[in-house]
Amino acid sequence: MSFLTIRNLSAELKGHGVPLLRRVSLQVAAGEVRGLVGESGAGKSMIGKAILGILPRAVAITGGEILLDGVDLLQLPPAQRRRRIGASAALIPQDPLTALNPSRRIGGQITDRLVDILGWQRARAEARARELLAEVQIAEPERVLRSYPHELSGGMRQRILIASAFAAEPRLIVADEPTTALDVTVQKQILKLIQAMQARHGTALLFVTHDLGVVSKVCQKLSVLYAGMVVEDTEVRPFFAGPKHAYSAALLAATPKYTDPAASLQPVPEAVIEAVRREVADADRRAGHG
Amino acid sequence: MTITRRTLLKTAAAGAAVSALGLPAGAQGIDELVIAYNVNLPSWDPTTGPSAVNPTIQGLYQSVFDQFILQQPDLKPAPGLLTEWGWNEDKTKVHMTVREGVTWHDGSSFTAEDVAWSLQRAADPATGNPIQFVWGTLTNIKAEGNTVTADVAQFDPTIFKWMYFLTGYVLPKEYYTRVGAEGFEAAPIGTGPYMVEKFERDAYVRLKANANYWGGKPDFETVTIKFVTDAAARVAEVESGQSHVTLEMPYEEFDRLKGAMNGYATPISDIGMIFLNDIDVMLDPNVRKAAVAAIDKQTIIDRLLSGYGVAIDTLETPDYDAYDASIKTPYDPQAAVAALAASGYSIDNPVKFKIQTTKGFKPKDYEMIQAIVGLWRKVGIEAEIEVYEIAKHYELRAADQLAPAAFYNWGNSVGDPTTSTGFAMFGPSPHSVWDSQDLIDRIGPLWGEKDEAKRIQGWKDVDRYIAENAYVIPLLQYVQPILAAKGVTVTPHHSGALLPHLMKRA
Amino acid sequence: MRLIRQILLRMLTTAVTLIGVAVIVFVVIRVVPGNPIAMMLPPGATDEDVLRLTALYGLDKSLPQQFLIWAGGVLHGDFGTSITSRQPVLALVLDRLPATLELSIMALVIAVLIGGVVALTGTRSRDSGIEAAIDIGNGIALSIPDFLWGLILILLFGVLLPVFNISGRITPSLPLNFVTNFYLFESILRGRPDLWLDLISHMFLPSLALAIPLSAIIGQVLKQSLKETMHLDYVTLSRTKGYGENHVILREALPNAILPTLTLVGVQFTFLIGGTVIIERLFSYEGLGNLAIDAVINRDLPLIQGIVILFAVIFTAVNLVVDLLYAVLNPRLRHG
Amino acid sequence: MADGRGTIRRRAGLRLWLAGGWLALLALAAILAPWIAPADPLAQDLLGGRLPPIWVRGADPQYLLGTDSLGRDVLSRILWGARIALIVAALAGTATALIGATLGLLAGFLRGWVDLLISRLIDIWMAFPPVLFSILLIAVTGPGLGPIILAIVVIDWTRFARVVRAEAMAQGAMDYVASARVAGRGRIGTMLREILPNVVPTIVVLLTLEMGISVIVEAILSFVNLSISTDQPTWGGMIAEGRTSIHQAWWVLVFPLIALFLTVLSFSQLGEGLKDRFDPVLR
Repeated sequence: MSFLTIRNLSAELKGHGVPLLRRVSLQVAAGEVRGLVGESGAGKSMIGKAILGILPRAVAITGGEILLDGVDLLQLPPAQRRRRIGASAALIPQDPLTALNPSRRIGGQITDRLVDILGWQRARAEARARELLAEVQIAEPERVLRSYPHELSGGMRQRILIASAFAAEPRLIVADEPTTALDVTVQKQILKLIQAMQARHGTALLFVTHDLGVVSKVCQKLSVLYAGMVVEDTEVRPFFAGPKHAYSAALLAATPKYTDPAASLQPVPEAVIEAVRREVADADRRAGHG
Repeated sequence: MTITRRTLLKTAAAGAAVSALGLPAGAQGIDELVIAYNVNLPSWDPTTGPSAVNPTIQGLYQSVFDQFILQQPDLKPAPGLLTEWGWNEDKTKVHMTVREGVTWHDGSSFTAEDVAWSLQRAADPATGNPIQFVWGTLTNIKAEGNTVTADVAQFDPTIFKWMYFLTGYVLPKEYYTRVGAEGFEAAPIGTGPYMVEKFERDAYVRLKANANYWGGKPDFETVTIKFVTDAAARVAEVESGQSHVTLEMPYEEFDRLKGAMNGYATPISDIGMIFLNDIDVMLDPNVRKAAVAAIDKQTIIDRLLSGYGVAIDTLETPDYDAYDASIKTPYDPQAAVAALAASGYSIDNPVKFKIQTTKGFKPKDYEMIQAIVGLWRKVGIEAEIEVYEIAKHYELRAADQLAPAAFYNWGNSVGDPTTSTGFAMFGPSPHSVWDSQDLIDRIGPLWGEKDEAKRIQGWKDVDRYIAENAYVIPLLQYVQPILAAKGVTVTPHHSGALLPHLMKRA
Repeated sequence: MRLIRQILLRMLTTAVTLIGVAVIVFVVIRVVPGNPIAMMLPPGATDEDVLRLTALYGLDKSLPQQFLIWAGGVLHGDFGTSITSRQPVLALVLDRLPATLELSIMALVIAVLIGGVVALTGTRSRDSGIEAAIDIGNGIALSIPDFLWGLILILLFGVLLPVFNISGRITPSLPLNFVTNFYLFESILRGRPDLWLDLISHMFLPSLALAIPLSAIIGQVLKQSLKETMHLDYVTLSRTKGYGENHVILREALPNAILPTLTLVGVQFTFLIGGTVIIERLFSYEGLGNLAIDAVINRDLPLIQGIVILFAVIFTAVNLVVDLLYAVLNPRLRHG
Repeated sequence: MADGRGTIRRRAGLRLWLAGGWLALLALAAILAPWIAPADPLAQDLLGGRLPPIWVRGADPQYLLGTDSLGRDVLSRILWGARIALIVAALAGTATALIGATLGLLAGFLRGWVDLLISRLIDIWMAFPPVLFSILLIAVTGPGLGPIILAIVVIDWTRFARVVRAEAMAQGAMDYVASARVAGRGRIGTMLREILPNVVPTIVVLLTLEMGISVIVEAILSFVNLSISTDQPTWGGMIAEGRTSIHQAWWVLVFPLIALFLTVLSFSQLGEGLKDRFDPVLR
């Protein structure tokens, strides 16, 4: 039984009826890493936000279920949903430079969830924080806990955010393009760190990215998204051997290979775009959308 | 003090009571009278500085200090600290008898020496007494026993009148010389009906009744005079019961509240007038006469001032010494049009000049000038209004650069013609605006005229001459509105001074 | 080292500002028509009286001479003597300053409270009818000048339902043996709630009139700053931790949104002190403003000079305090 | 991808529309005053003083909003008063904007001693208590339309200068400015072509707010009896005059107060609306 199960999740812009998610379904089992791939604007981070309940105010979920550990979050009253997410899920944000509160010390930003939401004793929470900072290979955890975000580098802050995400031993973590905002040298280390932490803690990880290269190294399964609709849902290895869907193949072709960076990149051909658009329109009609 | 919950509740309740009590108890059982006064008191020395010549402040001084001579509510003199005074036969000497058994507020006894010293101090240029030129006419001032004598260096028929007018106050010689000006300012003492208990500048002064005042102990034991410069705020004070007595509120508000309270409306020694300057179009008598004839003073008083005002045709009011009821400048628009036509002006080709006025300095000053300009427009006079501050008016007048017409109010609480028509119309005086020689020749001899009857008749003739040639436009004698709570009766003073010791419990 | 250099620079700029203000005021009020001497001329005074009085008040000397004399005096604490009240200006002005300061502080506190509540409610239910109502409310509060609010309050609470006192600063009959002129603070220190309540009853309406327009400004700016902060990532991250909207606004967004509003409050405070002139006149509250208007009407030149200089000193002092507060509150600068 | 801004713009539109509507109506009234005003604003009828508005008993149909104590028609005086209000708002507002923005731009962009000089000037100017300084100023110049505008400009230019200076500094730090400099454009050229366009939105917003403030300052000055001296009716003057007979003739004060309030409210809402329109940050 997978920890996270999403069935036919649909969402649209309030008042405008513009569909953002079209009947998205996917699962993430405990200890499994699923990639969520698509061009920017395809709605992949929208799914992550839907799960964690941080959708923008102008977006409304119009159908479907989000089952966390068997309980559909959408049926819960807001307060209960908040607490359940807070206790069992976590987010690794994209940009470490803006994801930490500039006027609060680092320590508090890691322990606050443990104490306020999970009801831990302060001492135990602080010990946990020190332990996690060590785990994410941060030297002098004592000084870092007392310092402010602006005193630390981008890479260091992302490590802290990862530590903060794993602090409550969440059963699910949503990583929303955690390395995009970092410079290349640091990206590799952070990816390895996330992989190691996930393996060690056996957390279900939903990895949102536009970089198929990252998916090949980190994920076991992946879903390919176009205009809010899942066009392919498969294992990683067979996908890289031969993607079934034309759009996925075009996407793969447009991705630079680490092995051969000089290879010329072919943009996604127009014909493929047309085909997948038609497919989306058919699916909408079938589902009763005009 | 540890604030426990109980004490907090108790004090909160007490506090609420106090703030409610802060409102003076109902009019009936008033033991502490509260007056909302309309001007601030800048200084306690009634003999120097701008406040010494400001008529509205004299009421405060007269509560604490006595003048040489007492002025009764009807402006007439009566024995005060001086029981008897006069010149000798050939008016070369003056003698004064000093009242005995009077004490200063600090208990020390009041003697003729205090009177002599006060006169010497007023005559001394160094003290900065603005009326030094009058007091300077007395020299070789000496006190013997309970009389004071002095030589008349230069005869001034009004010298004794100044003794119940501006700066005519007796100050404590021994105390003043001991504490000095600043000490006196901090703790002033006089012989008057009330003693200063506490003074908070621009806020309030608390007065305590002077038990052994020679004129009898005043009715109210303590009096608090709050300085409330805004008229609407003063009205709110008496209406909400936070003050018992107030003055100088808009006449409409006076009419509204006089039913529920005791309302007094008394003509006072303050007149509204328009100075005419002997420049440009004003040199043409037709223009001046038309300007005077076109003003319907009674309608302006009735409509703008709710009827509170006495129309006047000369600078003398009915209760002044040189008042002559027979001098008339009636409202006659046709005559005005005719006079203007004689000089080639008409409604289509109006005479143009500028008229200056203050705004908000006297009741409805600006509206009155607007009304007059409106009336003038109907006969062919186009006057452009320029508003200026009272400070600028004094400067322009001192430099004789006023516009052809300028509104001003003229106080004269002694009612003598010299301090009204005299100083206003006599060329050489820095205060006059009309400087034509014919008027100077007529007024000149009156300054030193020793025969009182002849002097008064002389001033009456000057007033008639001025009216015939329209050298000035007298408008009205102001009426002072006073409102008092039901439990207080007030005896208004015609000088406009609001005197707490004239207030009795109803 | 950097800190000391910064302080020295700050002292220099303050000195320049104060001298600049002194010179400008000195010239402006000497150019003002209506010299005080003319005001003292009673009927019948002659020309040499004018000369005598002018010399007595030292107004006969040339402008630069007068300034040097005045500046010389200031160096050892003598700001000249007021013409109307013949008291030393410094004593007069310092005697009245506490009243205006207390009124301004009370107005600021009320404004910050109202502004804060308005901003937080506006943010809590942003993009809704409530926020639109708040915007209109702020617009109304801003578009009516404080003296008109004063009028309305006098009519409402002074006359119709006499709950508050409408003039003066304290009921004269209350025994008052205070050392300083800071009645409000001293009555708290001395544990005199009766006096304290009476003072509040007198000061509430004028400070409310001053506070209403100010609270609109603070409310609008703080709401804008809060709304912008609400979009930042660390706020969204905090929501994923399970915190409710109220907690997120108060603990995460507010501390960061306050900073930009702080400088505004500092500047508004100086305008507030300068702006009490009319309200003090309306409520006959014996502060610096009331004194200032009388000084101008009576052309009391030394007193005007003293008051304006004092305002300049307060202005620079408040700016200094605001900058220090900004550095202390803003962690980035604290460890700069 | 359409996003949330649509909804916000619609509500802001309503506010903008209403504010703009009132101001347009006002401008129309001001321009057409001589023709549409039922009576000459200065014509007095001393016997016809304090007539109530049309719907109150004892009203005179000729005077829709009643008359003041001198018998002048309140409605006509409000229409003519609109003229003064808009002149004060336009002239004082623009003059303040021009002076303040130019100095702010110079200080913010040129930096160096220019900035030092202008910043000191701003500090000195802000150290003056605004209301007191304007009273002193008008005492020097004497009341009148020109002096009032001068007083407003003298008090408020620092507000513009401070904001524009900060904005110019922020824009100056942006890379697009550096690239413009690299492209060989002179300092002044850069300032005018690169910085100014981005600072203009702030200036426009501040300008509308300043217009509202100018109308309020005129009302404050007439409360202290320093406003325009001629017979020309101004709202502030009418409010000050109406104060004394508030209980007998409330309409003399209330109607100009409503006109003043709606005008200032419209200016502030216009300013807010423009700020939303120009402000890209608001998501």
